[in-house]
Amino acid sequence: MQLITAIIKPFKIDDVRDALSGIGIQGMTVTEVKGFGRQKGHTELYRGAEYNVDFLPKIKIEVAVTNDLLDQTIEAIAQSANSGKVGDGKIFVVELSQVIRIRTGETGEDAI
Amino acid sequence: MQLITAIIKPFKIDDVRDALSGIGIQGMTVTEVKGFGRQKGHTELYRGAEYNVDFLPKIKIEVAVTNDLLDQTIEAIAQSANSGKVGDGKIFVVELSQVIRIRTGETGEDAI
Amino acid sequence: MQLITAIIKPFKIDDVRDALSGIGIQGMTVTEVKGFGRQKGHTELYRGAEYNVDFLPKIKIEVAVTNDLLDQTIEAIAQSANSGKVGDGKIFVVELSQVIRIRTGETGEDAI
Amino acid sequence: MENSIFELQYALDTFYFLVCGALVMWMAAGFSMLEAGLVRSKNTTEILTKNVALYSVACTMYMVCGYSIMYGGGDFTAFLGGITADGVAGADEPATYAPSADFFFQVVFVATAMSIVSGAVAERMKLWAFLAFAVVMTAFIYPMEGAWTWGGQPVFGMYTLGDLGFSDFAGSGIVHMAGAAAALAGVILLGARAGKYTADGKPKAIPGANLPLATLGTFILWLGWFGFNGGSVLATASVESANSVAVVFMNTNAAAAGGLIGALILAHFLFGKADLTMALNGALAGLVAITAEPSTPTPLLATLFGAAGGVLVVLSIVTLDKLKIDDPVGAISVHGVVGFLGLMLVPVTNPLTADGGASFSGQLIGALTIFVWVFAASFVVWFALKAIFGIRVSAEDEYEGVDMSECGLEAYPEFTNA
Amino acid sequence: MENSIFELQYALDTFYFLVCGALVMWMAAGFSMLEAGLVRSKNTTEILTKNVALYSVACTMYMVCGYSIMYGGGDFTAFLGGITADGVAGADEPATYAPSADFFFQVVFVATAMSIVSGAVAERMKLWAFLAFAVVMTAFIYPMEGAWTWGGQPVFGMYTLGDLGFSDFAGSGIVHMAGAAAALAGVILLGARAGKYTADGKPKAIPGANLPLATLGTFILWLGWFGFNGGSVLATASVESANSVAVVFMNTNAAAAGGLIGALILAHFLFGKADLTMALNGALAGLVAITAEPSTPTPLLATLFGAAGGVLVVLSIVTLDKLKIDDPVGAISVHGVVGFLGLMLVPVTNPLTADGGASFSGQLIGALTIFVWVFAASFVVWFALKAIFGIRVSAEDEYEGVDMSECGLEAYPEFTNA
Amino acid sequence: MENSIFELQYALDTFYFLVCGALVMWMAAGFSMLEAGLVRSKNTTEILTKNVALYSVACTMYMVCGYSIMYGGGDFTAFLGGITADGVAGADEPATYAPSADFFFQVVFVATAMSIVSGAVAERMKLWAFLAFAVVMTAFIYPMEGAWTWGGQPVFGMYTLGDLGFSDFAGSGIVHMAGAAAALAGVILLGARAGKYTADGKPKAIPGANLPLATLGTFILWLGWFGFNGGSVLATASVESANSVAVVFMNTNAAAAGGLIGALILAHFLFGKADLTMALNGALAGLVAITAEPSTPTPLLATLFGAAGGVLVVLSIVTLDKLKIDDPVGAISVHGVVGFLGLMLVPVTNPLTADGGASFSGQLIGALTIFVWVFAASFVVWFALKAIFGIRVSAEDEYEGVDMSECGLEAYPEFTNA
Ligand SMILES: Nc1ncnc2c1ncn2[C@@H]1O[C@H](COP(=O)(O)OP(=O)(O)O)[C@@H](O)[C@H]1O
Ligand SMILES: Nc1ncnc2c1ncn2[C@@H]1O[C@H](COP(=O)(O)OP(=O)(O)O)[C@@H](O)[C@H]1O
Ligand SMILES: Nc1ncnc2c1ncn2[C@@H]1O[C@H](COP(=O)(O)OP(=O)(O)O)[C@@H](O)[C@H]1O
Repeated sequence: MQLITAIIKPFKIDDVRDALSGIGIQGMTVTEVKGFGRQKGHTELYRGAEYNVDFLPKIKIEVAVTNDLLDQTIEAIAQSANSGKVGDGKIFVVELSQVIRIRTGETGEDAI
Repeated sequence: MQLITAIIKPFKIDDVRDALSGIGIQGMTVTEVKGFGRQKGHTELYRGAEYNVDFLPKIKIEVAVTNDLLDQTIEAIAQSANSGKVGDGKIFVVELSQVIRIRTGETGEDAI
Repeated sequence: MQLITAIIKPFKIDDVRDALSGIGIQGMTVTEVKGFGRQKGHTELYRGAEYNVDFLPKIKIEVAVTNDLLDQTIEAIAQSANSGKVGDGKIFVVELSQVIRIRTGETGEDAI
Repeated sequence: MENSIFELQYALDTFYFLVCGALVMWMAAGFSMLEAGLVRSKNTTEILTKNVALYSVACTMYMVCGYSIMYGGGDFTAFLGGITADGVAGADEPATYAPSADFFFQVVFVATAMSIVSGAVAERMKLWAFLAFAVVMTAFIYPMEGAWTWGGQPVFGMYTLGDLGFSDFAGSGIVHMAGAAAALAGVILLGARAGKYTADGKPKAIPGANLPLATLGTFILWLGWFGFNGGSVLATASVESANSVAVVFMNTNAAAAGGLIGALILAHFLFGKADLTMALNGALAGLVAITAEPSTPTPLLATLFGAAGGVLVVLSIVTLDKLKIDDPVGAISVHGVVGFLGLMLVPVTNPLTADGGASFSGQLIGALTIFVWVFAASFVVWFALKAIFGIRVSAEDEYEGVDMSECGLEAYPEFTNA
Repeated sequence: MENSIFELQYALDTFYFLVCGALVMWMAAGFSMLEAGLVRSKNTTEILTKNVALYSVACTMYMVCGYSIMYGGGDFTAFLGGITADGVAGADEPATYAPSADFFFQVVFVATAMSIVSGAVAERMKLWAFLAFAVVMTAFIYPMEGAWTWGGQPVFGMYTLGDLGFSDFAGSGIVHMAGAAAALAGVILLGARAGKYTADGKPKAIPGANLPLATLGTFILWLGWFGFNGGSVLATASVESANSVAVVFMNTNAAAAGGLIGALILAHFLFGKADLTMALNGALAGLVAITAEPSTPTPLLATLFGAAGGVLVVLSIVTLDKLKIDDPVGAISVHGVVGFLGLMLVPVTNPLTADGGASFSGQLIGALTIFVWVFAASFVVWFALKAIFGIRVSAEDEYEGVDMSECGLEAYPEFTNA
Repeated sequence: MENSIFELQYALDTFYFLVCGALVMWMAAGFSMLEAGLVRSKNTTEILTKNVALYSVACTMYMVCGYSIMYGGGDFTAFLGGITADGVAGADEPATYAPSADFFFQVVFVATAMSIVSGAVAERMKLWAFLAFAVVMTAFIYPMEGAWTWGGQPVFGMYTLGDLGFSDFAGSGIVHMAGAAAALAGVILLGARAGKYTADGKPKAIPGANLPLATLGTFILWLGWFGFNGGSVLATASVESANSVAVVFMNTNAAAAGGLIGALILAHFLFGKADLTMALNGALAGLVAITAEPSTPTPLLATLFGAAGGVLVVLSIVTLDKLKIDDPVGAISVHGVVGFLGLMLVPVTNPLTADGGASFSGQLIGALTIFVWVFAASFVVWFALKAIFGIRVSAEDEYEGVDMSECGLEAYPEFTNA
């Protein structure tokens, strides 16, 4: 089982959710984050003084998947989140040693 | 060392914290997240038009634990966060390769 | 490739970002979180009744790095985030099995 | 010529009533903002809805029957047509100002009394149960005691408060304590908010979500109170009445300032911090304290009376909290406890003489009459509503916030995450 | 002596105008808060900027030429100097109140008409295009129809509305429907907000970010409306006019209450919840409905007229939504549709007689005249602006919010994450 | 009969004072909201607390001694009793309006002057140090210069400003510049906020947390200013004074509109965006600019004077920022720099003649007198407070926000995460 973490542009969230639903993914967890990367922030003027918006709003999506769905899921996210412009984000994958569904106590792949 | 990530219902946060304190866990990190899963969102009417609340508020708890405390911690979270209703959430476990306490520079199990 | 997750005090965020830029790190993702640990919260009075501020505001920084930069990055965070006072936070490291850059489809170290 | 002068007096007094009435109407906004600021964000839409709706209900019910119960001896039909004409139909004397201006000024008072209730029962009461109560309160409960006091009618034909040395200039008792009595009955039947008390019964703080709103609400009330007290002189078109109105404005302001300072200082000594919400309650307490008699004290005395109100309100809030009377905005303390103080302060500067004034015994009897009637009648109504429909939302709805369950809409959908 | 009485009448009428004018000015704050509460947080700074700027533009343009087009026959220079003196230069009769008070009262009406537009085109129109429109609207479009109605001039020299039995006491049509007509033209040329409709054309809800602000805005408008309608009696210094002003205050309040209750109940039946934003629109609809004739109904009738407005506004909002006329704050329904209702209700209580009043046909002709003129003229101006500069922000700016693109500043920089 | 007319004049003038005074009191809410909107959320509770407390302190101290220093020659005891009676005790002439109305109108001016200070020292000053300063400012510093100007007393027995051709109708200098001078002294001793300047001394922006509040505050001030300037005519019950009051209302409005437009356009050229906060400061600058003489300009001139204020305030804010005078809300620029401009504009429309008016030299001397006195006296008081108790919170408290350290309470506990 793998945990996929994707950092995407906020306005792509609906597309990504639809793409994931499309391949049968039933659950995900979403967090509002701020990103720093090649996509540079911008400088604004407020009352004549400058301020830098370094950290840009991003959305983090976490999806736990079974190994067999891994590639397909990555593919789905990568495609649906792509706008072709700098700042589209990253996908990170880590190995999950355990998954538990709190309600039923199921573990492993059943719990995803 | 393991990093336990639990997605729970917001109103269970106090119970979970107490359960973790009860077994001697001294630290945790909490994030407000939105969840998408079998627990379906709902449709609301605003000025006669519909809007969907797809993403439901959830709390993410991250706890780093030593291997020997792992099962006990999972158990404590699973029990205290259980309301028996759909949407209770998931627990994910990943292996931590390193832990460092910033203040003292301690590493490994001492740092947890 | 490794994913470094650091929980730090909010007012250290600029120092940490500068330290990371200093060693050539080009990307990071930041989340506002609440921490529970040895640094105890405090009790406030509101209209004569008590309330506990148990969870203290913290910042979570996630940085994906290549293996060769790992130690240097940890070092940079640990130093720049250190205020010497309880509550300075932790650094957690997990192994990344994959990284993908959404925009280009690059994978692995190229994607970081 | 004489007629021209009468016309001008009539016009000035009418305009003065309308301006004062508009200021009192503005207090409805004040209560809304104060209460919206002191509840949690998840209960904000609902408290706003309650406030706009109760104001509308009050205006409508008082027109339909409240005003005629209070002042017209209950003759509805004659009345409803009459207030648009030159005088109230069947009135003995010709009016010295427009009858509809009088109605307008009176109607906003009812809304004030009802606004007091909404804050105390916030965050857990069903919206429609509340509005049902509002109908009865503004159509009947308030007008009844209004008839016994400002209306001059004997209490159930038994005794006449005016004859006993009761005086309540602008309504510390008639409006404020009455609202608080209705609120108290509701709160007792409703119980405390979930999470307000620890397992061992200690009160826990539930901070309000938006203190700028609460502060704005207090300022609005402060401004509106000039109309509330100033308009209660009931005339301004002579040197004597103009002086009286001016003194009332000055003292109303002084008492609010005194109340704020009193509460701020006491809270500082008790809690070690400058507690803004207590200071705001203190200002309101100062206003309530002076409302029963703002025209006779010197400004220094008014400041001190206000300060007494400010001190009392802090102590009262802490005490009610301990007694498990859970009042999220402090309405029972501000309007009830300090309303009573206001009544008892009247004889200090306006003792009973042949020309009027008040005696301590008269004030006590009046206060008891108002309190017992409003509390008992309200208790019966709340009780009936509880028995028939239930007055409290489900525990789950309370946890999720009544905004979603009652109004289907969050007040700040973009700002809060949990 | 007689002169002293005249002086007092003059002074009282002037003061009354100024107080009413200040209340109407306050409505600008009401529109700002209402609109700022009903848009998303990312478009809040911009709507605030539009509101403060449009008010300033309206005051300036109406002074420069609007007022003289409307009342002065277009003689600018004489006029600009004249309003500081005792009377408007060239006026036939001596004024019975200060000419500058009249100007002050009139100028805030223009701003009201223009405020209606800003809400309807919110969240997607370019700031400077909007302000350019504001210049033309307040300098020319509104003053023209104002000249035909309150100014008594024939419509393009063809027919005189007053002679046809048209009457609009305080401007349900002249101010409110006119503003809505300008807004409608803009909305049609502008199109709906991105995301307002699903692929298959179903309207989607876009909740406003801050309901306490929207509620505050409504209360401010409610208060300001006492000046709007009350001041439109145009005199108060006699028994007759004072009675009229008082009735207007009473009925204005009653209609708002009726409108709120009507909308709240209908929304409850249609949507199953107590919809706060509909209730607020209902109160405003009640106010618009009574504005064309607040002085002749009984308070009970005023409440019912208001309730009719409240019911109509809910139906209208839902219908316009279906027709893809995307109006984030409901301005076209509140001010346009209900403004028309208000005009048509006038003959019910104030039928045409030798002494004035209104006929249904006169009202219809008047309504059509105002609507056609303002809609057509506005359409031309919006169209020209669209052709030359464009009136809509880029899709990306709309997504990110116009606060950053137009104003460089978020309204709540610390509170929202995404 | 004559007496009846006198009574009516007395009543109307008194009522006019009270209405204007209530409007000025409302400005306290305006300052609170403006400042609460322009600070960061972590310092919001504290700025609100300062604002409600300073208003209360001002009202109390001015009653205790300030008013008698300013107008009563310092005879406290006789005075305190006297203002509730028909005339101020010992006054030579019978009053033509209620003395307590005069007190009420005057007392809210003091609070205005003090409100100016709180914004400039926001986000870093200790609450109790600020309130201690407020006591001295409102009891002594302001009343002293008030005595030399509106009170007609010679400056330390040396020269009399009125004789030198100094005129300040409603207080551009006496109230606004005085407040700014006290603020400037405080800011200099206090230093800039942490993080306001980069290591190499460049100013950094620190955006305010809640722009709807700041906008609301500006609208409140705009409304209140009608009372501030309009009431300063000091009478309305004759054709002449009524005309004057009406002109003042019209011009006050025009100047604010001009100021807003001036600032909006200049900011657009300088910064490329429609800067809302600059526009708001521009409106206030327009108001301050016209305050020294709102009764003599034509409305066109008033608009232009306002626009000059709006332009100047933008330049001043940018300049002070560069000079490391850190004023989070722009109070020193709006009230101080533009207050001075307002004084210097008086002779343009109201030159010195036998009947009064102002000369440039008189204005300059008056401005210097006010500024030097208030700045020097304030500097001494701030300095003493700094030496004895310290006036600045600790760096850690400043970082965490003064809400927690001074008030123990966040303003928006649910909305901000960090
Ligand atoms: N090394 C990294 N570790 C963690 N997050 C990263 C890293 N690099 C980029 N990100 C996240 O991905 C987002 C997009 O990255 P960026 O470099 O701006 O553009 P791109 O993804 O197109 O290369 C960043 O805003 C940040 O949130
Ligand atoms: N595959 C998944 N990956 C990440 N988070 C998930 C996944 N499935 C569920 N979740 C999280 O767990 C929450 C609860 O899941 P849900 O399917 O609604 O109910 P239950 O846990 O009772 O099966 C979701 O709201 C989401 O935050
Ligand atoms: N076991 C843990 N798992 C996850 N997060 C932790 C853990 N222990 C501490 N933290 C995080 O680190 C922060 C600082 O820890 P704390 O114990 O207060 O001080 P210190 O880091 O100085 O030992 C906490 O607020 C929490 O966010």
